[in-house]
Amino acid sequence: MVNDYEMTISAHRELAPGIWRLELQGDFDYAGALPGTFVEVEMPDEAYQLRRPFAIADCDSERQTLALIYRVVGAGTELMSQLHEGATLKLLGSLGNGFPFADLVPGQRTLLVGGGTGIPPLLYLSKVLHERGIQADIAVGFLNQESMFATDELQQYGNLAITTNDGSVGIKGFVSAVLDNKWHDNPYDRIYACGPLGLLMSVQNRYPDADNVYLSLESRMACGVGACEGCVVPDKQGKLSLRVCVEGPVFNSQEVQLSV
Amino acid sequence: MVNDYEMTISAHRELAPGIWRLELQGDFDYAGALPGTFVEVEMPDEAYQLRRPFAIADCDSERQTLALIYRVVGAGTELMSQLHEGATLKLLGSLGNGFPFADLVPGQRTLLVGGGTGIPPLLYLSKVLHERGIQADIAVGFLNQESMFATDELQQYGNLAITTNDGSVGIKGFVSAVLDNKWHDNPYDRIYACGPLGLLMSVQNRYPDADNVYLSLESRMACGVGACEGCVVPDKQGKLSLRVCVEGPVFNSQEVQLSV
Amino acid sequence: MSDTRLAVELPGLKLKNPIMPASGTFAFGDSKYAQMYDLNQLGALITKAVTLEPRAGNATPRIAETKSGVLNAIGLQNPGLKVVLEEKLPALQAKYPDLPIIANVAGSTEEEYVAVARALSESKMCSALELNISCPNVKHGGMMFGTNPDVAAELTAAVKKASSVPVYVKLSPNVTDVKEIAQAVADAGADGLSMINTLLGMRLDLKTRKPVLANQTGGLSGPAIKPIAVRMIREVAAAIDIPIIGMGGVETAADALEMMMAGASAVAVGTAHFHDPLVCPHIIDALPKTMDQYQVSTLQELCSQTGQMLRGEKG
Amino acid sequence: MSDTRLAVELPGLKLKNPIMPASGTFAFGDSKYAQMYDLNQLGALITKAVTLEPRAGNATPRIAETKSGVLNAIGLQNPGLKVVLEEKLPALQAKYPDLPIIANVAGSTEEEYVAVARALSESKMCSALELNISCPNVKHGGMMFGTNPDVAAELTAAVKKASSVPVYVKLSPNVTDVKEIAQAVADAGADGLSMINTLLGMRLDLKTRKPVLANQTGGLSGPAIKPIAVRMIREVAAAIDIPIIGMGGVETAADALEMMMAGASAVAVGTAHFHDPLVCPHIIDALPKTMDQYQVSTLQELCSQTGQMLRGEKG
Ligand SMILES: Cc1cc2nc3c(=O)[nH]c(=O)nc-3n(C[C@H](O)[C@H](O)[C@H](O)COP(=O)(O)OP(=O)(O)OC[C@H]3O[C@@H](n4cnc5c(N)ncnc54)[C@H](O)[C@@H]3O)c2cc1C
Ligand SMILES: Cc1cc2nc3c(=O)[nH]c(=O)nc-3n(C[C@H](O)[C@H](O)[C@H](O)COP(=O)(O)OP(=O)(O)OC[C@H]3O[C@@H](n4cnc5c(N)ncnc54)[C@H](O)[C@@H]3O)c2cc1C
Ligand SMILES: Cc1cc2nc3c(=O)[nH]c(=O)nc-3n(C[C@H](O)[C@H](O)[C@H](O)COP(=O)(O)O)c2cc1C
Ligand SMILES: Cc1cc2nc3c(=O)[nH]c(=O)nc-3n(C[C@H](O)[C@H](O)[C@H](O)COP(=O)(O)O)c2cc1C
Ligand code: FES
Ligand code: FES
Repeated sequence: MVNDYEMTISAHRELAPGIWRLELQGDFDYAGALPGTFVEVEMPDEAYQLRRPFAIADCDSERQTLALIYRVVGAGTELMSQLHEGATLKLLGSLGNGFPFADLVPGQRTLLVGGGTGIPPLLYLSKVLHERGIQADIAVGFLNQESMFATDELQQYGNLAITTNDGSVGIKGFVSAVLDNKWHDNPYDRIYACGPLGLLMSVQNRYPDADNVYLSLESRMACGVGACEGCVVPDKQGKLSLRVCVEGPVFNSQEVQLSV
Repeated sequence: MVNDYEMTISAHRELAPGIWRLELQGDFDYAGALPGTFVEVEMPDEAYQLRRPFAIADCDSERQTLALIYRVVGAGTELMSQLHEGATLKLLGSLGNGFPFADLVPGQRTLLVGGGTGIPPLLYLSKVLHERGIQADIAVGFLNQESMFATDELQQYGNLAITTNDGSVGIKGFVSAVLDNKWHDNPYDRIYACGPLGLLMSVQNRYPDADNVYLSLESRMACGVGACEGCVVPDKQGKLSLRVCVEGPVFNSQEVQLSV
Repeated sequence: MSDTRLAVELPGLKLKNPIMPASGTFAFGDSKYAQMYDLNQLGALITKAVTLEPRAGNATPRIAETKSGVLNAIGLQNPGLKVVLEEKLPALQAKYPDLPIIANVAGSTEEEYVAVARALSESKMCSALELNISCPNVKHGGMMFGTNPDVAAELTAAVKKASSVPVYVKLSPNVTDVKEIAQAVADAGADGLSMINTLLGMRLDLKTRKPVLANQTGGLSGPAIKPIAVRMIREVAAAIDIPIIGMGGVETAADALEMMMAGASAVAVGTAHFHDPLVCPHIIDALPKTMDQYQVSTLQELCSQTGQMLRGEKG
Repeated sequence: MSDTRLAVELPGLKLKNPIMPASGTFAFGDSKYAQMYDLNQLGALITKAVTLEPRAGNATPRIAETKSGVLNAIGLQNPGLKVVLEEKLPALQAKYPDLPIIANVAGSTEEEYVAVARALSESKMCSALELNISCPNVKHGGMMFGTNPDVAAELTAAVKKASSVPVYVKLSPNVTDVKEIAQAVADAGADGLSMINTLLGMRLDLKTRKPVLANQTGGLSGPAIKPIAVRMIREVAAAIDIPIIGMGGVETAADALEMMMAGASAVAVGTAHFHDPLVCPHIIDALPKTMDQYQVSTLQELCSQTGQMLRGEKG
């Protein structure tokens, strides 16, 4: 059930410069914590009025742990990165709709396309797909070798292709290069993408008519629960009718218009 | 020299319920850190715009340590009480004029009258007077036995008389009772008082014409350095001309008007 | 658990406690906030603004954080009167038959305000209206109606005529003299006031060299504005004898009591939801012991304190 | 250490950098803040308000803290024109001969403003005047002059006539339309504007059942008000071609750049001193690298951005 859970930091480490993996332990809405859903984390300083949204990057209902992977981009994530094991955080969750995958059966094929901090929810998704015997091709993009993370786990869960902007590892260029060169047709039962707007746009453009493509979006949020209308994105008609926190964050590529 | 010093907490313990002794280690204006002077402590949370003023309760220029004794009364002191050894705090100091004592010679007699969190600067003063061979009668008042602190040290530095409001230790009543009953004349070379307004008023009233009585005052401060005119108190003519942070916090009883 | 000391009464509103979510931060009681506790615990609920037609609001981003505050430029996005009457209010009424509902009314023209107010009050699904003449985030209507006393009075009178339930006029803090506007709408028949709406603010992004909000400016809310809210409520309460629903930066039971001491009869809580989704039940729970702590015997006594305070303090 | 990229020029003010302490938070450069660094590092210095006679200010407490803000009700306490001319300014001039001084001028009547302005400008010990028509903490004068465009214009014209140095009019944010006042004083001859002064606020103490400030209300400053300051500066800068000294909640070099992006040519820092006494030198030190970080080549470019931003965004 959606609730405000107080959880304890059970592990916290830097995966790559400025990219942290935060593991939280305690009671949570584990039943609802599906890949693609997110939590709203309260900042441990009363000067912050807004919580910060993060995708669930892993979840273990038996050990009662939840993992987030986040990049330090501003004051809030900077503050989070200074927290030690044993500290507590409040998490509102789980929120949002998540990636659709329950109808897939073993042997079906999926493509996962992720970049930067869009990778965490796909990591969790790939793990769940793997457990269910569903095949996954996984394309992930990083800036360079130094900024890579999560690739070892991703490797276990599917066929991994890596791109780096500087070519230091894998294919040189944006992750869309993989789609153009390697996995260029769409023999997939489902395609999932999460990452910067440019990545989402290139996926949307690559498969303009496909109805099996799902994009996970970000937006500035206040409430995270559908109470404030802060996080809306335009539908295909351009109407700001879709709330990322409720109707999303995952949208069928046909229903949403990507805009800068 | 007055400066903003970053110091490290070297010890922090609760002396009595809600009364803490904070020891800070590091570079400081030790030459200026005389009894009766104070520091402005930056709160370790950016939501707080104002620093908090505290009297210097002890000082050791060789070990490079400074001690404050404070009571938890609001959000700032609550936050301070949660700090652990090793944490750092910024201190602006030393500020204010301090108690006049440099002209006293061994054998001369002083009376120190303190109540509650007015006791910390007197503790430091009594130590310095003792080192200089100056006699001190010390009257301190507490709510009850439980709230007592610093009495062991005070005992070493002078003749100690304790009052408690409930009579659980020493004389029952306010500390002014000591002045009325025990040390009722003024054979003193100097009298110092620090504590709640009621205490200061009773001292002022007890010795209305004496010119050797010094009172240490509190006031709401913004800058602590004479830049904002926030902390003024009325002079004998009732004019708000005396800045507690610069002309005080210690005033000759003849020059200041106490008002609620 | 319901402490009878918490009950308050305002025109059209018999509340078991003085705490209610503020307009625009709690939708129509149909967000996931409502899944976290029983809304019957609330004193009342103020809905998101309702306009005649559905509105899509402003471009995004619409939300930005500031020190101890939030800027929003939602722009009155709402599903429109029809959906509110046919879906939103019936759902609320079915689920919480005893919860007093205050419907927030907005529009671009006097006619629109009047039509919405009439339909909502006739629906019998709300106990009072909150007339939003103070939204800083729309080009037409909104604050335009709330910064000129004559315009505000005319609109108030028109809406009062159309409404069969009490009307609380929600005032803008973006004015030179809030008492003047308050007096004008009181004279025009307002049953109560709701104050304050947000202060017009802005943040600029050095990286993009653009305003953080697509709308450029937005309304500032949260603890940052509480001292301004307290001052305005007290100014109005001291000058005009009219019930006030106070709001602006309330986060705790003590904050709510401070608003009531300033002169508010009830208190709405907005921005605080964003960091504490359970802020309303938390405040309601804490109120009795906070009242004890400060020796507040009744809320009425506290609210009437203002007059005494002014007489006692001023020359 | 002096980075030539930081130099800015405003009427009467050739500044090596755009940063200066705000009026009322730095006395006359004679507090202990001045013992902590060489004030020659500053772009300029704005003095505490100067009135004709010495003033004792309001009753105490005069200071209260709020979330990300401070309320003050000092009430223009100052030693009066004579002491300022005979002691304060000569001491400043002797110690920092090259530091531009802006004298903050206040009064209860037009005659008082004019007399103070004339004497200060004739003294040749200040480079410009800041005309304080926006102090919310005095019963007579102050904000009274700053909330009505006609009154503000008349006072500005009178002071301009009496002054031989440029006059910056300091605007109050406690108004419905700051552009209207800005336009009025610009038309009356103001050489520049200084904005914003504090917002009128209040805190109540539940323990004592009294306002925290003896004066009841006070002026709200600090980061809490920064979004309001940025909005007002940008509104005025977009509408009127007049140099602005921006202020209100600046704590960091990025904050100062945000003010300049809004349209300010220079930036004053007030409340931040109370938690960081070295805030001005800290900002000055950090400015060059913060400019690099955000690819700001010149401050002029940033300040003129406003116009572009508006053209690009609106329409
Ligand atoms: C559904 C969802 C899932 C997300 N999952 C992840 C994740 O798994 N890992 C990760 O590193 N990041 C994720 N993000 C982005 C993350 O929320 C922001 O990076 C973070 O809020 C920045 O906070 P800050 O205080 O450090 O930055 P600041 O820039 O100081 O934040 C200021 C305000 O802007 C908001 N904000 C800033 N950047 C973003 C952004 N990109 N999207 C939405 N709001 C933003 C903040 O929440 C805050 O309200 C997700 C965002 C959304 C909407
Ligand atoms: C010169 C001087 C020396 C002091 N020495 C000591 C000491 O040695 N030990 C000690 O326990 N206390 C001392 N005090 C009082 C101490 O400063 C306050 O108790 C403390 O600031 C309260 O902070 P808070 O955030 O917990 O309280 P809050 O009430 O939350 O503070 C809100 C604001 O009010 C101010 N404030 C609150 N109480 C006082 C007060 N009594 N005097 C001045 N400002 C106040 C705070 O500084 C802050 O700005 C001294 C005060 C002064 C002026
Ligand atoms: C996201 C958001 C949306 C709002 N929408 C409305 C609205 O539709 N109608 C209205 O009258 N006020 C609206 N407000 C103003 C609040 O109801 C309230 O008056 C204001 O935010 C001050 O209270 P707070 O500080 O507790 O949030 C909105 C505020 C926020 C933050
Ligand atoms: C304690 C204090 C005293 C002030 N005194 C004056 C004054 O004498 N004259 C004036 O024009 N402004 C005065 N101000 C207003 C400041 O100069 C400034 O405009 C305002 O505080 C906003 O800036 P800040 O948020 O950086 O403090 C005072 C502000 C404070 C906090
Ligand atoms: S963030 Fe409030 S509706 Fe989505
Ligand atoms: S606290 Fe600013 S002058 Fe004393």
